[in-house]
Amino acid sequence: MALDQVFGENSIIFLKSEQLFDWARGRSLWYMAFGIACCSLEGLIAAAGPRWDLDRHGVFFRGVPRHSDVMIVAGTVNRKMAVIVKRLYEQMPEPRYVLSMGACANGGGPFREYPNIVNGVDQIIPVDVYIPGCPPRPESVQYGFLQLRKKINDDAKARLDT
Amino acid sequence: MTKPAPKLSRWPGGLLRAARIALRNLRRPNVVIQYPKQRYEQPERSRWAVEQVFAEDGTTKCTACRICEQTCPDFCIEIDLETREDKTKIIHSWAYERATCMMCGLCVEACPFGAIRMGHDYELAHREPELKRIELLVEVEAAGPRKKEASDA
Amino acid sequence: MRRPALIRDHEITAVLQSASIAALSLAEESCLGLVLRVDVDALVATLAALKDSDLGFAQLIDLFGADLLEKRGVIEVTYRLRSLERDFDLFVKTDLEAGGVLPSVTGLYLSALLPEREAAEMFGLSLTGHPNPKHLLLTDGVPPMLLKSVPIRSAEESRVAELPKDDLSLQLYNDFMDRGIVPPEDPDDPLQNYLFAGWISPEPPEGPLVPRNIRRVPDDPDALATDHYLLQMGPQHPSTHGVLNMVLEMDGETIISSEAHVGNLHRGIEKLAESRRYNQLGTLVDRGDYVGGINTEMAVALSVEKLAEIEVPQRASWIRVLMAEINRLASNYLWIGPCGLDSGAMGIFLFCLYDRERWQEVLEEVTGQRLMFNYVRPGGVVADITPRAVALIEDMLKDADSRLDEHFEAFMASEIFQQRTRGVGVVTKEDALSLGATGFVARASGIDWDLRRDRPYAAYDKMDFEVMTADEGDIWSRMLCRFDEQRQSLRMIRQCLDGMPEGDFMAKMPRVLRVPEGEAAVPVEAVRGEMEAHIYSDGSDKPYRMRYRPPTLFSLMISDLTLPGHFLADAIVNLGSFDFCFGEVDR
Amino acid sequence: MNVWLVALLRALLILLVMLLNGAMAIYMLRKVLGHAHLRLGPTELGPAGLAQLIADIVKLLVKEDRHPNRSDRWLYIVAPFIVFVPSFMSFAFIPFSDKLVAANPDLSLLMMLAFLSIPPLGIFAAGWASRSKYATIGAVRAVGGMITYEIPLLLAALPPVMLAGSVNLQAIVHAQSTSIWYVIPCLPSFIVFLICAQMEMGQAPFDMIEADQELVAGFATEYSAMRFGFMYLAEFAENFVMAALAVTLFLGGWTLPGISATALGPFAVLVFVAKCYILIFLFMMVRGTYSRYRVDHYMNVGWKRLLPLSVVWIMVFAAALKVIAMLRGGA
Repeated sequence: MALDQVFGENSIIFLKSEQLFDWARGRSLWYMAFGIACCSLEGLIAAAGPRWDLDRHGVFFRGVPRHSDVMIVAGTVNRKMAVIVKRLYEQMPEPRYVLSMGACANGGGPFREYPNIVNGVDQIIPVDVYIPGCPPRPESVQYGFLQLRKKINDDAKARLDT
Repeated sequence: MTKPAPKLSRWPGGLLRAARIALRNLRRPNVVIQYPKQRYEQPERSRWAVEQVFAEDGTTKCTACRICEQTCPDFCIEIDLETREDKTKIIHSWAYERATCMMCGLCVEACPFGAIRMGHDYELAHREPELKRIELLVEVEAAGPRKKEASDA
Repeated sequence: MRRPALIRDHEITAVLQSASIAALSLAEESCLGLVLRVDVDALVATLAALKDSDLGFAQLIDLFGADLLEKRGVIEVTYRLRSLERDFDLFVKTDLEAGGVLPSVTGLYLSALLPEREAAEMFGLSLTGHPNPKHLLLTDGVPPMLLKSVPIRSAEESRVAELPKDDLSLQLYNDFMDRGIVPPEDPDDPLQNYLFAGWISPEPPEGPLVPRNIRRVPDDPDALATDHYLLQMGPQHPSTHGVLNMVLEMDGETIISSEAHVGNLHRGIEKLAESRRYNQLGTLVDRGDYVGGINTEMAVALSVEKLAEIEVPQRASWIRVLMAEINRLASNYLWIGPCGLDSGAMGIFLFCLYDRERWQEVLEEVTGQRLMFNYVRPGGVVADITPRAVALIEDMLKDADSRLDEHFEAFMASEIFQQRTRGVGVVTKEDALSLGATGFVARASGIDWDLRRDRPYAAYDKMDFEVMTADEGDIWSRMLCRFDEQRQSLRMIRQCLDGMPEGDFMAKMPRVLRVPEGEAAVPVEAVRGEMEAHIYSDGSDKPYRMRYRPPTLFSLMISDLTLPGHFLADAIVNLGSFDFCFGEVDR
Repeated sequence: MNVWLVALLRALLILLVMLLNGAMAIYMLRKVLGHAHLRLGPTELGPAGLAQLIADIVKLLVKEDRHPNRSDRWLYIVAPFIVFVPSFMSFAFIPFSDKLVAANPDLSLLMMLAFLSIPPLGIFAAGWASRSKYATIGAVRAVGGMITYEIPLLLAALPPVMLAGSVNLQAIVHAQSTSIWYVIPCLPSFIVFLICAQMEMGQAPFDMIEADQELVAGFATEYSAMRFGFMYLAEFAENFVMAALAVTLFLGGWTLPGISATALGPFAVLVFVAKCYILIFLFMMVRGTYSRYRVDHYMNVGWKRLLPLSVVWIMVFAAALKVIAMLRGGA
C-alpha cells in the first residue's frame, strides 16, 4: 500500500483520528459565561442549574474565552456591544461555535425597530445554531446543543466523504 | 426587627453547621429532569411559537383580516394576499418570523376568528438561517368572514 | 399608621418667597400631585431653597426629560423631590428650548449624576457643571433618540435591517481616539485586558466621578508609591451580573476610584413605548427588569388606570399582589445565589436556583411564560389563577420557610461569609438619601420606607406584614433585610391564598384603550427598589412619553461611591449585593 | 536489564499513574460537586459519564493553542512544565504498598515536600508571562498564599516523623503498622495539615489562585488548549499527592490496623488508594460548600494562627515524648 495511504491526507490513521477528534469536540463543549440579557438567566444559569443540568452533556461553564469552545450570545446586541461581541469571538481558540440564543440575538427580537440594535448576531459573527424563544426554555438550549453536536458530526462526515 | 442577627463568634460553629447541611444535601435525591429522556410536561397556557388552527374539514380559519399583522409590535407576521373579483381572498404566503418572535401572545388575543394559537413545542433550534422565517400557509384560499367565532378576549 | 400632615402649597410658596424666587406656577395637577414650574435659570436656586428648608426634601427620586416640542415647543425636564418625614412628593418642572443648556444639580443632590447625563444625551441638551458629562447609554454619532424628530425603523426596515457596517461607532473607540490611543489591531495583544474587548488608556479617566475623598495620585510623591493601573472589569466577567463595565483604578489590590460604563444593553424601551398601544407596554417593560416582570407591568397598569380612571375589580388586585410576591420571591432567590457564588460558595447558588425553579413553575402555570409574563394589563390580569397553581403554591409554602432557614444556616451564618460581608461596602444613611436609594438598599441603611406599606397600591393595604430596617448599611445588613423580605413575602402569599375574593379578574375594557390627555405616575415597590412608569398621554391609544424609573441606576451610583478603598474581592461581593439588572439600568 | 532501563520504566509507570489519578480527580470533582448540589455530574458518555473524561482531554489536545503575541515567549511556554513536572516527580515517593514504590530514598518525605514547593514558581511564571492584569494578580496571590501555608505544612508533618523516628515514608508506614495510626496522638497537626493541603491545591475556601469569580481564571487566564490542560491536570494530580501524603503520615499508609503487611499483599494498594480517595472526597465537599476567604484574611490566618499553633504544638509534643520516654525508660 502506498505510504501516503498510511500517513497521508486520506490515510486510515488520519481518518480514524479525525473521527475521534470530532467525536471529542462534539461531546465536551465548554461554553463561555457571556450572558448579555434575560436569555442568560434561562440559557446559562438555569440550564446549568440543578433542574436541567447541562453538565450531563459535558457542557461546562468556563469564564474565559481562551478556554471555551462555544459562545452563547444570550441577549440583545446593540451598537455598543457589537464590537465587544466580535472581539470576544476573535479571542476564542479555533474550533469555536456560536449559539445565537433568543429572539434578540436571532433577529433583533422585541427591540428590532430601535435604530441602535444590531438585527441578528449573524451580521457580526458566523452563527451555527439559532434558538428561537424569548427566552427559550433551558431544554431548548439543550436541544440547541444537541443540534450543534449533530452539526459537528455532519461536518466530520462531510470532511470524510471528500 | 424580626430575627436578631447572629453575632460573629470566634468558634467555627457556623462552618460546622454548613458542613452538616452540605452532607444532608448530599443524601437528598437529585432533582434533575434528564432532558432527552424525560420531558417536563408543560402547563396548558405555556406559549411558544405561533401555530395555525384548522377547522374540522382541514380548511384554515384565517380570513386574512390582517389584524394580527397590525397587532404584532415587531412586524413578525407578514401576510401576502390578493383579493379576486368575487371578494374571496387568496393567501399567497402567511409568513411568520419564528426566530424573532417574542412569543407574547398578543396576536392570538387579537385574532377575532381564533385562527392561530400559541403552540407548546419548544424544540425549535435550527441551523439554517433560512428557517428563521417560515410560511405557515402557502397558496390557500382564505375562509369567508361569515362564521365569526367569539374570540376569547 | 402615622400619616404626617401633607405639605400645603402655601408652605412651598413661603419657602420660595424667603429665597426670593419667582415661581412660574404652583398648581395641583389631577393625576400627579403638586407641580411647581420654575424658570431654567432659577432652577438650581429653587432646589437649593427647597433642600435647605425644613420641609425635608432630602431625596431627588427621579430626573427625566420629555419632548413637548409639538405641544408647547419646549423640552420639559422634571425633578421629583421627596420628603420622607412629610411623606410628600413634589414635581419641579422647567422648560428648555431644543438644544438648550441644562444646569447640573449634582452639587445639591448627588443622585442626579447619571440621570442628568442620560437626559442630556437623549434630548440633545448640553450639561454645565457636571463632573463627568460624557454619553451614558448611547454612543457618539447616534442622534438624541428620545426626540420625536428621530424616527424608529419602519416595518420593512426592521425586517431586513442591515446595520451599516462602517457605522459600528463605539463610544470607547471615540473616547480613546481623541486621546490619541490607537487600538491594537491584533485581538491577542495582552497589554489590553482581553476580558474587555476594548483596550486600556494609560492614564485614568479624567474628572473624578464622585467628588469625594478620591485620591487621584499618591499624596506625597517621595512615599513608596506604586503607580496606579486601570483594571477593566469588563462586560464579560463572571460576576458582574450582566454587561456592567467597571473601569477600576487600582493600587495593588485596593480600588482607588471606579467608573461604571453602562449602555451595553440599551434597547430603547422608552422610545419604543411611544409606538406601542397601552396593552402592549407590558411586553416592553417586562424586559426592563427582566427578573421582576410582574411588578414592572403592574407599575404601567396602575399609571394607566389612574389616568383613564379604570376601576380594577377586587379579585384582580389580589391576584396582582399574589403574583407580584411570588415574582419577588423568585427574583430574590436569584440574588442570594449569585451573592454566594461571588464569595465562592457554589452550593448555595444551586440550591437557590432549584427553589427559584419551583416558584417559576407556578408563574408559568398561571401566566404561560417563565420570565416574560405579559400578564398584568391596564384593567386587571389576563387570566385567572388555576387550581393546579394553588396546589403548587400550597405544597411550596409547606417547606419554604425551613428551606430559607437552611440557606441562612448553610451560607449566611458561616463565619467566612460573615467576615467577607460585615462592615464591607457600608452605605451611610446620608449617602443613601443623597443618592436616591430606594428599596432594600435604603432599608439596609436605616431609611424606614416601603411603598407597599407607606403608599399601598393594588391590595397591599389589606395585607399585614412588617418592614425590617438595619442601620449599618453594609452587605450583611442588606442580606438580612432581603432575607426578612423573603419571609414577609411568604406570609403575604399565605394571606393572599386565604383571603382571595370572588369576582371577575378583568374590568370591562374597550378593544382599543384610549387614555384621556394627562400625566400620571404611581410608584411601585418593585423587586430592586421603587419603580414607576411616568406616562404622558395625549388622548390617542399610544402613550406620548413613558419614563421608566430604574431603581438599579441609583444603586449603581451608590456602588461607585462604596467601591473606593476596598479590595478587588470586596468589590465583587459588593456589586453583587446591590442586585443590578442591566435591562433596567440601560433601558 | 540495566539500571537506566528500569528507571525509565518506573518513570513511565509513575507518569501513567499520575495521569490516571489526575484525570480521575477531575471526573470525580464534577460528579461530587454535582451530587452535592442535587444534580448529576456527566452521565451521557460512557457507563457513568467516564468517557466524558476522555472527550475533555482529547478535545483539549486538538484545540488551537493561541497565546498572546507580546507575552514573554519562552517563559510562557516553559511555565506549564514548571507546574507539571514537580507534581509529577513528587508521585515517585508515594509508598503504594510494601514493594510498590518508585523511589525510596532515605529522605523521601523531605524530597516530596521540596518538589511540592516548586509549582508556586511555575504558577507565578505563568501569571507573569501572560501579561494580563488578572493573571498577574492571580500569580502574585499564588506566591504569597503558598509560601504562607508551606511553613505550617512542614511543621505539621514533623510530629509523625518524631514518632516514627525516620524521615523515610516507608519507615513511617511500617512504624504505624506496628503501633497505632499517628492521627490519634497528633490530631492537631493532622487538622493543620489538611488546612494547608487545601491551600496548596488552591481550592475553596482558599481559592485565591484561580478565584473564578474575582480573577476570572487566575494565572491560567491566557492559556488555552493543552497548556491549560497541563496546569489543570497538575492541580488535580496535586490533589492526589496531598491526600497520599496525609494518608501515609497520619492514616497508616497502606496498612490496616489488624492485618499484618504480608497478609495484605496485593490488597495494600487498594486500601491505600481507597483511603486517598476518601480524603479527596472530603476536600471536594469542602470546596463545594464554603465561600472564599479574602486575601488578607487568609494571609493572617496563615501567619498569625496556623504558624504559632503548629510551633507550640511541636514543642508540647516533643516535651510529651521526652516525658513518656523518661517514664518508660525510668520504670
